Amino acid sequence: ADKLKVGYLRVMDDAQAIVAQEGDFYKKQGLDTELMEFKSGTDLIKAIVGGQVDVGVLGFTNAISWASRGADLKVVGGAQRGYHSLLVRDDAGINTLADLKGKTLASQSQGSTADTVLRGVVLKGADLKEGDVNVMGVSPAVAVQSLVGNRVNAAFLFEPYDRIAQLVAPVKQIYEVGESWPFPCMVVITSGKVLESRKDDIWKALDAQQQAIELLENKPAEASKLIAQYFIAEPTLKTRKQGDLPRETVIADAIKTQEFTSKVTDKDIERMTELARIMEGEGSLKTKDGKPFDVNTVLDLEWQKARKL
Amino acid sequence: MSNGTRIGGYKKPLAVVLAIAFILLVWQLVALTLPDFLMPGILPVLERLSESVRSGDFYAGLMGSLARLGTGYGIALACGVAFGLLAASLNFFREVLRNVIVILQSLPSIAWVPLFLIVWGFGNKPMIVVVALAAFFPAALSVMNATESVHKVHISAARVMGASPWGLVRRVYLPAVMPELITGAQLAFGNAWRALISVEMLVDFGKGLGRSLSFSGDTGDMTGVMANILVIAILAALIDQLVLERIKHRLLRYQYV
Amino acid sequence: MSNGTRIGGYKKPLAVVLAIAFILLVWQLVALTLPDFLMPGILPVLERLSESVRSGDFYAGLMGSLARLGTGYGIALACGVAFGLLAASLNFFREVLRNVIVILQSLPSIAWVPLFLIVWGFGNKPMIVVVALAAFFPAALSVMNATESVHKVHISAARVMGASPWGLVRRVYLPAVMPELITGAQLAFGNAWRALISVEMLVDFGKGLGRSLSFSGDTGDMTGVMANILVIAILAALIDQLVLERIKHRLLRYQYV
Amino acid sequence: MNLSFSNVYKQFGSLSVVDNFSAGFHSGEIVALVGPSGSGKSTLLHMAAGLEKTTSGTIETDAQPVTKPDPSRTLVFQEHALYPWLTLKQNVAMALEFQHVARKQAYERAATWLQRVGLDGFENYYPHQVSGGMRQRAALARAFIAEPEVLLLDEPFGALDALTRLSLQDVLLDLVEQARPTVLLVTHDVDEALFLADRVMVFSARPATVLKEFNLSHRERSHDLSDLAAEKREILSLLGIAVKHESKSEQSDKLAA
Amino acid sequence: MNLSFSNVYKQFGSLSVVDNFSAGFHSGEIVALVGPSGSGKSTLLHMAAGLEKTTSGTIETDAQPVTKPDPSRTLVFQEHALYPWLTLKQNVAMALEFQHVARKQAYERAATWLQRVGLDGFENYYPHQVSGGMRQRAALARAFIAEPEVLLLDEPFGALDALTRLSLQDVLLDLVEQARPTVLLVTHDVDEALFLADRVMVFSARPATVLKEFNLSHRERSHDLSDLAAEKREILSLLGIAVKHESKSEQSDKLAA
Ligand SMILES: Nc1ncnc2c1ncn2[C@@H]1O[C@H](COP(=O)(O)OP(=O)(O)OP(=O)(O)O)[C@@H](O)[C@H]1O
Ligand SMILES: Nc1ncnc2c1ncn2[C@@H]1O[C@H](COP(=O)(O)OP(=O)(O)OP(=O)(O)O)[C@@H](O)[C@H]1O
Ligand SMILES: [Mg+2]
Ligand SMILES: [Mg+2]
Repeated sequence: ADKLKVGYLRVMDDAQAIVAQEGDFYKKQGLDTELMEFKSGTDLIKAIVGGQVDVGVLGFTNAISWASRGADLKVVGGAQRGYHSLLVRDDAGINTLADLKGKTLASQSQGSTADTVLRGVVLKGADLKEGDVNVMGVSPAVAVQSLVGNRVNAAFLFEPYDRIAQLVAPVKQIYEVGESWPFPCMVVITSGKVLESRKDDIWKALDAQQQAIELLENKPAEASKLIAQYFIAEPTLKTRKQGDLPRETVIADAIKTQEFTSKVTDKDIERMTELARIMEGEGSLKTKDGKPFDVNTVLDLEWQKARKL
Repeated sequence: MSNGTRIGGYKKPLAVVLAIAFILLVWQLVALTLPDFLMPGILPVLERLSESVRSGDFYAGLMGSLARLGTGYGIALACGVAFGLLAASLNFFREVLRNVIVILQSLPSIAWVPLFLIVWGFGNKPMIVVVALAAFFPAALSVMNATESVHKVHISAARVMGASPWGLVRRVYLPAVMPELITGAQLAFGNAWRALISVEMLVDFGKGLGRSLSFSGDTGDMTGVMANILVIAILAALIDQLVLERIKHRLLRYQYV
Repeated sequence: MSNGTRIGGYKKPLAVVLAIAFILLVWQLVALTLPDFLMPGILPVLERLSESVRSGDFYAGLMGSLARLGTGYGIALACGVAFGLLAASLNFFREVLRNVIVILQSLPSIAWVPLFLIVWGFGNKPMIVVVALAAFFPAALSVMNATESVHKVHISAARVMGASPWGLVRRVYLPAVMPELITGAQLAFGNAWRALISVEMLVDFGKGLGRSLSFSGDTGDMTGVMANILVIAILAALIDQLVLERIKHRLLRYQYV
Repeated sequence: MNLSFSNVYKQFGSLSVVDNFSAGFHSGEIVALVGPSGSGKSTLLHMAAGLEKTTSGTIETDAQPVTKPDPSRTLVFQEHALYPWLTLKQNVAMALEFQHVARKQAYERAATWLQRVGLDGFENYYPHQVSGGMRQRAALARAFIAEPEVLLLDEPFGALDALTRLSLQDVLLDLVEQARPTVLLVTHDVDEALFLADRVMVFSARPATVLKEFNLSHRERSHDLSDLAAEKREILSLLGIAVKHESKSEQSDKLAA
Repeated sequence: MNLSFSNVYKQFGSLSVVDNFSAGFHSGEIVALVGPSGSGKSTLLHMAAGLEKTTSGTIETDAQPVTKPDPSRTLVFQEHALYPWLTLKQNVAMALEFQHVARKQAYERAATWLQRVGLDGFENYYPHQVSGGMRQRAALARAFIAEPEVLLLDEPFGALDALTRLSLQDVLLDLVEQARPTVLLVTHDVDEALFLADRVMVFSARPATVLKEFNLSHRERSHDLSDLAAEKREILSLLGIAVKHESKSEQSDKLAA
């Protein structure tokens, strides 16, 4: 059979895709897969639209902003619930979200799911307006670097970078979006064309990822061994207070904080619709007829129905 | 003594207009063969443009880009001219400096971005430095080369007529290097503009035309992509033709009569 | 009749060597004043380079970049020369085409990236097209301009001597346009190289020097950033000086005696 | 070969350059054409060479109408028309190669001719490596080597210093004696015309008409022109110059006109 | 003003250009310097102007050593030395402006002088808009306007056609009659030397030494040179030209040497 090209981002949210590859879960399903890394969801979605990648695990805002322009995309499963924390430097004098006014904050590139949530939910919730906070879009690694080098006052981060930052930089967490506004951050996306022609393969991939999720949820230490080198290049991490920690330990801890799930619930769909309204407000989502975007048009949840999740 | 088939007079503006019409035609034809979300036609793009001009978003991006361009280009021109004139007074070391510039110039200015981001962190500063760097090299090189190519007989003639050193600089050196200086400044502008758009596309900070372009691309908004491309192309052409060419015609009047 | 202070003979290579030494010296001095993670010195960077050369990573990136460059540049040169010669046979429409090129050229080639990515999706194709586009414009323009500036008296002289049309093309037109063609090809190479690195930094696909540079930047790996910058600078200089300059000296021998 | 003009008119656009010119020229004869700058002398030669069409009237060689250039009618151009990318020998040989003479033989004959015009030792120099006078000599060799039956010389000795000029005049006389071509010689130098020509035609200002023709074929050729003092005075006065020292104001008036 | 050379030697590197030249020149006198190309005539004038230092020996004006250029000693350059960015009037006026004459007055006097050399109506043309001969006239006006006491003319009439040449010679004679400067005139044209000069100095090939001096101050000036036929013949033979028709082989030998 044809190779199935799976796109992923080097973040904990995509751990299921990586574990399924490293733990040979795809292979056990009889799939010949190739894992392709992307720097951001905005890049990965282009590859799915262009047909260079068959299926990817990424933020769902990418899917709806492209679908609203006419691209044929389908969300076929869930992956992870949003866990994004706001870290501030100890010396920045920030204790609440409102204190961010006039400060510099590292986020992800504009248009990404994290950035949309940051602007549309987090900052808005604290009554901060566009321009109140100096937001810059960088890669998570650079965000950590910037915190260490005191080039930003705060960063909006997710695992494992959130954990790494707390270990290596003088920072504290003042907010965690998963606690106050849980949302289906990462989903499995494919194009309508692929779903039509290779439905079996996609479902097999979803099955494999489901197994990977079980491993992540139940045996984080084992899963950590499979994926730790993806996030920390050196075998140990030099921390500020705990000396050198093995990377597996750091990653296992990070896995534990995550909530992986392959089911998209009705509550999730509500959140998605809410996010779609936020994006329409921002202008990054626009339907041709100007009507509100219906998220159901990109959902294809047959797999989870068939598997009775 | 050329082939003599160059076009003059009223035909020149006509050719420009036809060229624009040709480009728009090709665009519209491509748009007709591709689905809308891959390539919108001219009308929706113009609508989008007028909409964003009305909404004010447009100005924020425009002003951000022009501020960076102005600062970077201004610094580069001033430093370039000063550097070039200073180097003219050196002898062998000038040749070394010229080679330093030639070597550094072979590096695409965008390649400096990761370095500057790490050294200065995110913000306007590394972007402006990249723009300035892109413009500095051609400006400095052109002044350096121009001071060398002043005709010896022009200097001798002024000396025979009793010119003072300052009179020599003001009335011979300066007008003599002017053509190359202006060419250098135009070249520098092209480089600065390219560097600006690239760095704005690469660095996700502040408002700017490049950033707005890459954002449109990231969200699959082809109408936005085409609108931004249009603005970038028109702006470059306007600045070059209306501002730089005017200054050139004014300063080098004698070449155009 | 220049000022006569240009440097010749053995002093030219000396100036290049001193220029390189000067750059390395400045780098090392900056490295000494900044912390290691902001700016490594020369030695760790060279170590990193030799390490990556040994590990083979280096070749994958190098080959990826060179393949894109070669394909894009090759296509651009071939199309540019053909287009330029074809345009030479047109009359007024040539002026229109020239303006089309001038307008499109004012757009930074990187600005096409979002468009091409959407139209062709991720992959080598949009990158190669951007590189080719960046090189096509100067190549085509130089050939177009060159065919126009062939001296009329050179053509008349050949006709008086009884030249056949093909003899005229081969023995007069071709050698006459050669200098501008080569200048255009060198300009095109510079553009192609810049576009390649930018597009590789911007588009996260495949292996390449630009991607490796931006990856180093994203992961805060300054040693990697400097190593990549070094490779990019050296490679551009090598290709330009060793390959293109050689071809130029061979084809334009008569200008150098 | 006899060359004849019958009622030749020539206009460039609305500018009338030659006005009803009729004349016959015969084998072995040197006819000098003198006249003010811009009067249309070069245009006459270009028409005879077949490079320009007449507006009306015909030009014939031995009763064959001239319609296009032919190696039997060779023109030495007023401007420098050597190919910069060829050595002097290759330049001269080109006249033969265009007529399908084998390269080796062409080179040998070219070397012989370069020797005759005093350029032995400079065969492998490029035009830019030799002086203007030497280039002019090579251009003459290129014309002579094709053994033309009609030789059209447009100020061939203009760029030469007195010594070289005299020696090349002798080369020309020698050639005419041996091969007996029909020679039309445009010159500004009345002494030269008087020394070389069998007939001198004095042209008016544009449009060119013949003011007077002088037949000198009876006299013994000599640089001592005292026998021709009357003719010289008349030619100069036809050209608008009074021989005696005139009052300044009249002079300036004439120049300003 | 008297100009005197005492035992002047000049070397460029190891190239000896002037060899023990001593001579005195007096107010109101025109001395023609003739000699082969490259013999060092221009170098002599440049030294007299103060633009070049002597290697040994002294040059004095009225017992004052010449060390630097001064408007009282004006040089008209062999090459075109007008400033392309100034109109003819501005060019001529510049000679006065460098001596702090007010602009308005300088322009008025410049216009008068342009009229004297037959350029009225062309005051506001740029050099590239007028013919070579007209440029040469403007250069002469620029020299004459400063009312120099020593006038150094380096082939001032070389680029002119016969008509203009004769008329400008008259302008020069007129100027000398009125202002009585000391005139050194380098020329290739023996007839011109014989017509204009009070004395003719014939130089050898490099290094320049005086072969012979002819004093003509007794004769009435006339274009009819039949009285000076003997002198002409001698000068030409000193310059290496036999007047009578020589055999070709000897000629070529001489040229090739
Ligand atoms: N191709 C052309 N198109 C238009 N006008 C031309 C062309 N060639 C020559 N002329 C015009 O024809 C006139 C005569 O030119 P031509 O070169 O024959 O003069 P000439 O007698 O050779 O002058 P000179 O002695 O200065 O060489 C000039 O006014 C020139 O501008
Ligand atoms: N600045 C210089 N440096 C080195 N050599 C020079 C310089 N100026 C002149 N020469 C050399 O000195 C010699 C004499 O030059 P000069 O210009 O005085 O000759 P000339 O008699 O004026 O010749 P022409 O009649 O061709 O103008 C030439 O061989 C020239 O190459
Ligand atoms: Mg002519
Ligand atoms: Mg000279």
